[in-house]
Amino acid sequence: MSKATNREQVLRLENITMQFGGVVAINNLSMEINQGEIVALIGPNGAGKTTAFNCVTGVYEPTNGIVYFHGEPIVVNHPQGKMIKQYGGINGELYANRKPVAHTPDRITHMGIARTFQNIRLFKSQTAFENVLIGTHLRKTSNMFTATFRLNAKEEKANRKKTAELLEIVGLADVANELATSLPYGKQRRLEIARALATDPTLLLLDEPAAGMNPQETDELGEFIVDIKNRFNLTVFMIEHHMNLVMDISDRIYVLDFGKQIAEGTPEEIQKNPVVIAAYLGVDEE
Amino acid sequence: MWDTIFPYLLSGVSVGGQYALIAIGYTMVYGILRLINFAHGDVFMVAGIIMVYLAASGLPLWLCIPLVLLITVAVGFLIERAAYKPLRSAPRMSVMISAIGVSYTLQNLVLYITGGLNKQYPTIPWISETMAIGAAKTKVVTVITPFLVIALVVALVLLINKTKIGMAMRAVSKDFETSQLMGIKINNVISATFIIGSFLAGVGSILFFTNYPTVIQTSGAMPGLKAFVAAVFGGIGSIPGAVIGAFIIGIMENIIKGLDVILFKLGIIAQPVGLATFSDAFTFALLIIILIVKPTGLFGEKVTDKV
Amino acid sequence: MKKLIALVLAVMMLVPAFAMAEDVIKIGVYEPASGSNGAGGKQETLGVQYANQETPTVKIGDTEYKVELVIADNGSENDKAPSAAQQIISAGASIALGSYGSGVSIAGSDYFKNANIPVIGLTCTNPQVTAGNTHYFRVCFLDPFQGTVLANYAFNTLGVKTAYCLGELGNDYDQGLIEYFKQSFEKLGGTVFKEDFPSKTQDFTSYLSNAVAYGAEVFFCPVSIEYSTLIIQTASAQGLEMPILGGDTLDSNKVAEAATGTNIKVIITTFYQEGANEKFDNGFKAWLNSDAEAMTNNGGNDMIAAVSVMGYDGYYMALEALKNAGSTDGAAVMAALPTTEIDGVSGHIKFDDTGDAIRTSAFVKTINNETGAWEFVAEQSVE
Amino acid sequence: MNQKKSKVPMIVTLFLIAAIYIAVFIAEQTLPSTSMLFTVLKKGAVYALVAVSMNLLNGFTGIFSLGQAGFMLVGAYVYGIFTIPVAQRAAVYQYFDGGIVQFTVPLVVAMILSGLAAAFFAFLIGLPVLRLKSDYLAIATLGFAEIIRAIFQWNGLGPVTNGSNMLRGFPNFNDFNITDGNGNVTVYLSTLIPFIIAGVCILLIVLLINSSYGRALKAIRDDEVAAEAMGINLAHHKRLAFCISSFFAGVGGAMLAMYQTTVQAKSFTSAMTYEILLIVVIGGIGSVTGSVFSSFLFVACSEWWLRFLDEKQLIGDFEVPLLRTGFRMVVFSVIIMIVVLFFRRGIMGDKELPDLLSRRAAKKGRAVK
Repeated sequence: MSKATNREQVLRLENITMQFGGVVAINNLSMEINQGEIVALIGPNGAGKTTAFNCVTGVYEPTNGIVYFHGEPIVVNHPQGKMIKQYGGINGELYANRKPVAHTPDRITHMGIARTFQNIRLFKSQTAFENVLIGTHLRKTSNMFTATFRLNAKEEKANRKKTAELLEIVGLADVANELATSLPYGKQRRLEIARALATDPTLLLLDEPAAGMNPQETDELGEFIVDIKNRFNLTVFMIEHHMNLVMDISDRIYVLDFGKQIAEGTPEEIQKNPVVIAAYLGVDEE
Repeated sequence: MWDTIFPYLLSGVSVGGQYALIAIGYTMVYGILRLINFAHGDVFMVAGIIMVYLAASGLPLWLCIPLVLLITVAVGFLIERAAYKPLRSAPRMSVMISAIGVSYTLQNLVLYITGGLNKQYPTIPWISETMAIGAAKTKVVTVITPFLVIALVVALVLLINKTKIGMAMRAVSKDFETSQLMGIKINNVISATFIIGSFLAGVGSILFFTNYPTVIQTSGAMPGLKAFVAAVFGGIGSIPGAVIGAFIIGIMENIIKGLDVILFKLGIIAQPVGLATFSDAFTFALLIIILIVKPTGLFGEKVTDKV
Repeated sequence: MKKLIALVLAVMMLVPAFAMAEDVIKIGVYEPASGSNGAGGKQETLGVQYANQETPTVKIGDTEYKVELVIADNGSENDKAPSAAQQIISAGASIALGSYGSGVSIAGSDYFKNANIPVIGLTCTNPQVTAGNTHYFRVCFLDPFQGTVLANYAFNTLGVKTAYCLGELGNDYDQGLIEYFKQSFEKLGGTVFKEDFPSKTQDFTSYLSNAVAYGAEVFFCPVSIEYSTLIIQTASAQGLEMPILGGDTLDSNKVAEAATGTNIKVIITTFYQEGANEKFDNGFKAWLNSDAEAMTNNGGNDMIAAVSVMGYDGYYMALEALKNAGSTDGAAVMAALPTTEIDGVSGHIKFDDTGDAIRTSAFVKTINNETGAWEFVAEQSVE
Repeated sequence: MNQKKSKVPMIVTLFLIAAIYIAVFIAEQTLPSTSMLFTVLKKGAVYALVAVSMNLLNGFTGIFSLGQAGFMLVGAYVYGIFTIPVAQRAAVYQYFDGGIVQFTVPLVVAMILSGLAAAFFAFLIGLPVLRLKSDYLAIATLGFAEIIRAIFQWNGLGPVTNGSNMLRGFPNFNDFNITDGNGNVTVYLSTLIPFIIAGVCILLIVLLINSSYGRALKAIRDDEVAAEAMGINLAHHKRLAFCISSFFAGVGGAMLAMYQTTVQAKSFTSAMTYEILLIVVIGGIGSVTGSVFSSFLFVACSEWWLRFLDEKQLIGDFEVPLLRTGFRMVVFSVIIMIVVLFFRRGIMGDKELPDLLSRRAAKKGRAVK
């Protein structure tokens, strides 16, 4: 536990285990992320990184464990029903007396956690502008009738302005009216980030934001992530394979292998960690 | 009481057997293509119409029956090649719409050929004869249907478990893309599925129309839908499930038709209250209940979507 | 390409509107040619067509008009009725005939009314067809009458006390006739059990089992030809012992065929019995035998259906009304109809105040299970 | 950063629509009222509304529902039950002693009730059904439509629904015509009014589609997972779309009742739903303009232009082969299959009339390919 302990804790995972049938995808993962940090989650393919994201964002309900967001438990679960017998993780009894808490992904987004996807999931029939505009929908105050009869013109105008600004910030203003899926790969990734920002998050989860980018684009992306973090006062939690990017911008790094956390620390510490080198970097070099 | 209920069970088992033969076609196609083949009920109807015209042309019946099965199989095969194969990479909704389109086309084609009038199904000797079971009288076909169905299902299960094409079918239904990569000729497997499904629908049509001997362009719609419900009820993709589902639906449906009588005999009601109105609707109520309570059906396997 | 389509469409819109020659008068034939009443509708149309080729012209005032039939298929479905009616109306018919089936007649009624075209119902027996309007007439008897005749026959002649009635859901003809049968039968002291089956039913086994279980002694099913043939065949397979009673819809060679070679006794009431008018019988048969298409539409043999007779009489009634009106205008024909009378094949036809033909008797017929022919049983009237 | 669209295409579109309404009005006053044109226009207007309501679900929200006929049935019955003049009820409900509803409500109120009743049914059905995935949802909604049909046919409800028998005698389109004292029509409105009703309803749907909610629905269609991650409540929005679509299907049902002048449960079969679905497909899934256009095209072809295919045609002495009852529907089916297989985007794809008129759309269209 290093430099950031004095800051407010934004996200904390406590003993998260995710088991699909007999397969334990994440095994007793605990981690914390503090206000203003950029934290990276790394690990070989199939280590359970995206599953961890899905547990936080409500796509999956973890088999066991708690997720706190700004101190509030947003996910609580313990093995139930058939899973009690099948359970392959540890600490299964820890939360047995706590009432399970589960939210749908949209509720989680409401609370202020926004995400992007590993395999870009833009709204394919919509323009870049519309994609971002949809992100503003959840903060609306209008209802269906006022929206239909255009009684929410003021709000709509504000949302459009916000969208335009976001596109400007991510550098996509010139392609605002292009179909999202017709954009080049790098721009699609940026657009996904802009869309996530439109939901007014306090925590941004980025799932391999640099995947498929060349070194130059990756460098630019790094600067961009730091820039938006500062501009919107965000905390960033990202999964990434580009080690240069991870080492450049992360405050801390968690390393996952076969669902288990094998290391945690600053980039320098991780780079020197023999366990990581053996399990991960070594494998990766082949 | 038993004497009252028995006739309904008897016709329920018979009609259930006929639904089962159609349901297998649905369940196999769904297992492999994840497609509700809306036209399958119409293939069943077309088999009936082909029989009508073949018999009318003066061919002897022993020749008509294999010919009907052959042509039905050809129809099923052609439908797949013409209407589903070009859409293999299209969204599922497009394929389903295409299936609805095929159903619409087959019905209109038959409407045109028959001039919109009912056609009398030829009388097939022996199975059309009347026989007595206890107090009830019925056609021979009613009695042989369940046995024939079971025999065909056993043969089919053997085919799927013991032959190469059966193994390929199982592989494709588990994982479409991977089996393609493993060198399985997907199109052949799909064609085989449609051929088997159509063959069974053809057999089903002979049994069904021998019992209820008129054919019209809409004859296939209701049995088709009910057979589909049976397939879902049993757990789509599972052949024994489809058969059991079909028998349950056949029996329940006939019991509902006789429910007024049963209630009347029990002294609960003095006049029919018209519950028979719900004989078709009941099937769908059953469908919705099973989808909500156990979406995978009685014997289905759970499939998880990857995010 | 788009422009071409637009042009073709535009031309098509204009063509059908203006195509009327001076000395042609059109009579609409509003009948089902497909659907569950298709067979009956076709036979009814045959009567009209035969009458039309027998008398293809009519003299109205001093002008000789050629009569042209506008045949529109209402598909036996109430939702297809409006467009069939509209087809006749837009063709400029002065009067229309039809339909087989009371439901479609009612469904199309308002369209003719709004277009000021009178209609002569041929075999639609439900009272609601003519009740409360001035444009609909009919040449056949009504269901209250037919229902009473059937109830009397069942109770008094057959001597049965319990009847099972089966009708199609949503079929006005079935429902109406059963209702009137039920009223009369219960008044006589009998018991009635009534059930309905959904449209497109093919499996009647359970309904037959129901009839037996209720202890019924007669099975009354005034349903369409298609359903009644299925019921008779299923009844035969199940060894049904009670007679099947039906209304005029069962008067068809198809029904007779279904009962041939079985032990099922089928008794019906109808408008006409073959042999009552030899001139018509011979002429009609000769025509059927000379016209292959007509023969097919009659079900493949030259047995005369009562509905064909009604079609024939309806056509002459229409001609007579046109002559009396002295005009081809629908409204004028409508005004002339209440006073029009003819001596038809089915008897003298004259309308009462509601526009219904005054009829006092119906023919009771049964199927000879060996020859497959309809046999005359009795001419029945009410009191 | 300019998001300003050119206003010109929009203005041209509005102008075109206004011109159509004026043309309908003039045609109605000048052409004989028996012309087939008006039948097509009336029925087309009804189908346009129903098709657009189905498109809202299938095209814009990506919910593959096949329950449209059921909701139309509810709408048609509610309209009939509340508007049949009390004096006529004894005749209509002849087997049920005139029924138990012995009052009428004004026409507009009845139409709104039709929509609300359909929406209410949709709400109930939606609770369990909307959780299902694509094809299961389709078959479940189809099943629900059949169940609704059976319920309305049940004689036990006869005093309200008239059992399986016909409802009739309620105000229909012809009652919109203005007549003088002698019953002669002075101003024909029997086509214009259905146009206006359908137009207003479709306008509401278009406004909804282009609002923030409409964008959310389209997002759900494009990617449910991403939409949910953007904070869109799937269950809520799907239910909303389902109920709204059903509301308008109910209103469409009421209009169909007016068009047909009679209502009977047995005609609201799954075949009707399929027909509407095919209209939507031909018009282009996701295009309101397409649905409207193809409704009129479909109705015109089936009721009018292609009718000749069902009758014998002589060219000189040559009898054109194949033409007899049913051929029209065969030709129709073949056309539909061609569209389904080879022109999957339908007439309009997902473009609207203003898009066609603007250059931006051309670019958008190319980008999709």
